[in-house]
Amino acid sequence: MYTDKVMEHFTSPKNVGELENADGEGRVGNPVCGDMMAMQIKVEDGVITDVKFRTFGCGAAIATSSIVTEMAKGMTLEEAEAITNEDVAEALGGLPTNKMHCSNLAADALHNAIEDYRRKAAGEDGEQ
Amino acid sequence: MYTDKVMEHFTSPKNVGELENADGEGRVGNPVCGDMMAMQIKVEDGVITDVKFRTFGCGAAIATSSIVTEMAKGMTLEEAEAITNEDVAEALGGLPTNKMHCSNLAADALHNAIEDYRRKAAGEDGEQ
Amino acid sequence: MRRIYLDHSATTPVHPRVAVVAMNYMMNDYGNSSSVHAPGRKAAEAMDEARARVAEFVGAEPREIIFTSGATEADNLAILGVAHAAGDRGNHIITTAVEHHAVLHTCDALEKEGFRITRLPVDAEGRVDPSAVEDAIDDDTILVSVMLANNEVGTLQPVAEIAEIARARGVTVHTDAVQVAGQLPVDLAELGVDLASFSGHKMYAPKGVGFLYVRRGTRLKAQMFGGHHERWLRAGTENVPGIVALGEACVLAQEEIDYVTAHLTSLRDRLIAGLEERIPDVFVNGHRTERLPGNVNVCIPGVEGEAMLLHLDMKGIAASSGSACTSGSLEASHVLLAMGIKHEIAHGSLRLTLGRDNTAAEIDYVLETLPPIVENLRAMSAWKPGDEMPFED
Amino acid sequence: MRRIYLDHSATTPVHPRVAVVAMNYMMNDYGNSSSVHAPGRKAAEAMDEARARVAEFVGAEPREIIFTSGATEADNLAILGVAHAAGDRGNHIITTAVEHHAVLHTCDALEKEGFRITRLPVDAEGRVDPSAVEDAIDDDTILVSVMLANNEVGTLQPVAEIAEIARARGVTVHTDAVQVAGQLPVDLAELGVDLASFSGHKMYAPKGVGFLYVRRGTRLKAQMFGGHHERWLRAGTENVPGIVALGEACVLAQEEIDYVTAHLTSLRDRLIAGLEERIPDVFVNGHRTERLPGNVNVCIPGVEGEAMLLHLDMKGIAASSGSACTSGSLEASHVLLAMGIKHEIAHGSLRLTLGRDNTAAEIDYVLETLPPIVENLRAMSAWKPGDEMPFED
Ligand SMILES: Cc1ncc(COP(=O)(O)O)c(C=O)c1O
Ligand SMILES: Cc1ncc(COP(=O)(O)O)c(C=O)c1O
Repeated sequence: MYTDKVMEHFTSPKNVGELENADGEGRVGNPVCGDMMAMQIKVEDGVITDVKFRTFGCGAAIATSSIVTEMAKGMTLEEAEAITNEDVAEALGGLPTNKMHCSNLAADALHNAIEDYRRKAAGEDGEQ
Repeated sequence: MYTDKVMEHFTSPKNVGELENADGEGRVGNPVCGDMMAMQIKVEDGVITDVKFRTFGCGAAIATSSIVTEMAKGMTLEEAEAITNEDVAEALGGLPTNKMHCSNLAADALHNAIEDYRRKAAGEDGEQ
Repeated sequence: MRRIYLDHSATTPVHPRVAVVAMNYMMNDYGNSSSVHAPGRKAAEAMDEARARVAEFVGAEPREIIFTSGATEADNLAILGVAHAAGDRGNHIITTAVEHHAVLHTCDALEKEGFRITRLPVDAEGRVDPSAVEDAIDDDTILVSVMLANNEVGTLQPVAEIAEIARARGVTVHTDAVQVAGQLPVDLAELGVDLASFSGHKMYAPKGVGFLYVRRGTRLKAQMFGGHHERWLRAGTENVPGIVALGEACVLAQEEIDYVTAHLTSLRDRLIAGLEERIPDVFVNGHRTERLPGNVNVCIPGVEGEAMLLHLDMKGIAASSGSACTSGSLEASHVLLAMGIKHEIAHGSLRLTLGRDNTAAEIDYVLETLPPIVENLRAMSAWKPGDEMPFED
Repeated sequence: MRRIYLDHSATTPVHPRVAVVAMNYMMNDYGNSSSVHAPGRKAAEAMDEARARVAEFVGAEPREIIFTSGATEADNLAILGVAHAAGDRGNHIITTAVEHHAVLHTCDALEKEGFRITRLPVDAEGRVDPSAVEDAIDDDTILVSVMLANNEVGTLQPVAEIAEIARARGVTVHTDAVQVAGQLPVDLAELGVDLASFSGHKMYAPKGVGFLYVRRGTRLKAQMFGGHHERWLRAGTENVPGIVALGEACVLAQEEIDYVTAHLTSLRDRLIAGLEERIPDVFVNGHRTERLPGNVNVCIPGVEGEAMLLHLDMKGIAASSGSACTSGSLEASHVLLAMGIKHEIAHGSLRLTLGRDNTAAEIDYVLETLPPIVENLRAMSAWKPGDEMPFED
């Protein structure tokens, strides 16, 4: 049911964990649907220099979380914001159709983290 | 589905054919149900001395026709009239339930033949 | 004793290549196709492949194939499914007098629910007139169900013509294609029907599996409820061994179809010619040419069907009769009666249906064996062909 | 790689002795049981014997056994069959919140037809209270359907008590007995139900066959129409190989039942004890003692079910999860939710269901393999048991 690429990221996920002093953090999912992701980013000069995630969820949820961190690292915020959930699924060689909605939220988590960063940055700017 | 006894009478039916100068003749069955029997008897001193049948019908129809002729031969008319369709089925070791109604008519054919004999005999008596 | 099986329209042996497949999915790859683990995934993949094979065999898309427990269920799902999905769009169904009971009795059940059923007559050769379908369609008509080939007399129906007429009027078309599979090529897309029923055990696959073709976009209501199987149209853990075996049987049938069609046709024609030559008063039921390659059905006046079958059986020949004398019902074949044959003649029908493994030598054995049986039974009969019927209706 | 199958509640391998029987009736004795000839009679006789064997196994009369394509069909036939035979006698059906979807979705379908459905709650261990059944019965009640054992958590229901209550009120009782067959002895006469569903593939017989027990005198309307099969209650050419195989599986199950019950119970208790010892925060779902001998179902907070299954699968262990994550539905188990378990915990359930061929060594392998998987997934999880839930409902 899962592609080799999905299984690769599921069994050896990249960038698991938490960042010290993250610049932005995003959360998506909920207990009812059974997939919950927390993603943190570090940003320098508008570029994502580090990403980490923690995920509670199925194979697709873990694999999408992992690959999106790899995709995002080194991207500008704008580039990262342009990643869609579909891009993530495609990068994994596809996902089962019933996994496309619930479990394919990693790009959303990343976008939330970027939004959080921008909000905080705006706040900091405001304070300066 | 049929007992050995049924198959025996079906494959080697006794008393098939027609009597010359039969004393009585009975017919039962119809084209719709698919079983039709014609039975003839010879009567001497109130005893059935010979019986023959012709049957168009299934295994049960042929076997019941055959065995009833064997049962009746040598019986008094009263004895033969007492034979029921159930007796015939029993003498064959039983019949499939769905054959009990349509195909188990040989005793009726015999009774019709006896009735025919009595009618004719009464007519002849009247003429004397 | 020599054993000659000539009842392939009733059921076929499972082909060894097909049985081996079933065996494997029973004992080794026995997973439930809904499971996440390797045995489950293996079952799901095997089923996907089987679906593709079946679809290819009948000229459909894999997603148009709904596996069922057999053709009775497929016929029921098609007819009840369309009727119960129709809502306000209508309540009139058109079928024919010669359908299989899986169609006719389902229509009877719908009639009791308030649906209106038209059962079209057939001609002496068992064919329905497409223009009668045209005339029968009205604004309430939701379904036309006409079989592709009759299981008793082998007559092929003009389903393509009927489908064109019905679909032009926006009416859904179902065909019971059970008897055609494996005997003649089937291309459902070309045939133009919306629904078609098939049965595994009529085409060298196991009993207990069949399928309904459901053309994309056809409105159909499920008749069995439970899991999410078969696109919610048919709940129940899938019969994986049966389904995968059916896939294999379709591949086999496709490989062999040209040979089988020719082989059956030649045996059929040899058998018919021999019977006509050797049995006085015999006549062939059904259409002479628009006919299943594997079907021989004759009436032998003056002889009752079951009596013939029993004698043939004692000589090792397995055949059947329209009279279905032991099958719970003792009535003469509704198909032969619909073709205008008298009861006493209809009770004397004999059906010999051929399969891929039958040989010309077997046919010749039948042609030697049957005539004395007929002679013997006729000699014993209470009436003779040609005579006036001495029994009352 | 070592392969350990612990998903026997999903499906079982066909026992070799049973598969050989199926094979024979596919390839050699392949007759249609309605036929007059020798192959047909052989099939009919084999089916009669199978019916007697099945009846004996469940404590019924042969004529009370109606063969179906599986338990989904048996559940549908029981529930739709009683409902559609009820006429003016009532339109209220009582069932429980933890039934299999074959029961629940059938009740949903009836609800759309206008029937009134009461779905009784269960306690934290998954048991329904017989007095709740008593309270729910009213003058309109025509059917109570309560499963004998739950397929997810293994909890046994007090069906005998419920049947006594319902039948005293003149209400027909159905039980889905699928999971019990082959694990515990079944005596339907003693149990006192009117209808009971069983499935072949849960008891080492093939997929595609099952049966419904119909107590003599029970009013039931057929749901599939066609031939005269199964006393007019279920049309369709009988799946002879499947049915005869099921008969053999019943004999086998009866022979082995004492051993199997004891064997499964000992493996189950070893597995539960080991999991409780080695996995922090794990807890057992379902009743501790009123439980299927072969069922282990636990929740492992902080871990999602499918992720566990995939890791176990890579270690050769086939298991399942209440989350049914890939089965079309992504919802948490309706059974666990009905037992009052929170969504995020319910998503972390693991079901290990034992079979006759499992060994203590296999259990020990699972007990070695699972804890590091859990630890690894918990380390990666976005929330931890004990923490406040950082995501919104
Ligand atoms: C309790 C229960 N009822 C019904 C079913 C459905 O039976 P089947 O798989 O034969 O369709 C199952 C298994 O899927 C089950 O566990
Ligand atoms: C034309 C036709 N339709 C339907 C059926 C019923 O199919 P099944 O035997 O798979 O129930 C049969 C065979 O019995 C048939 O010949």
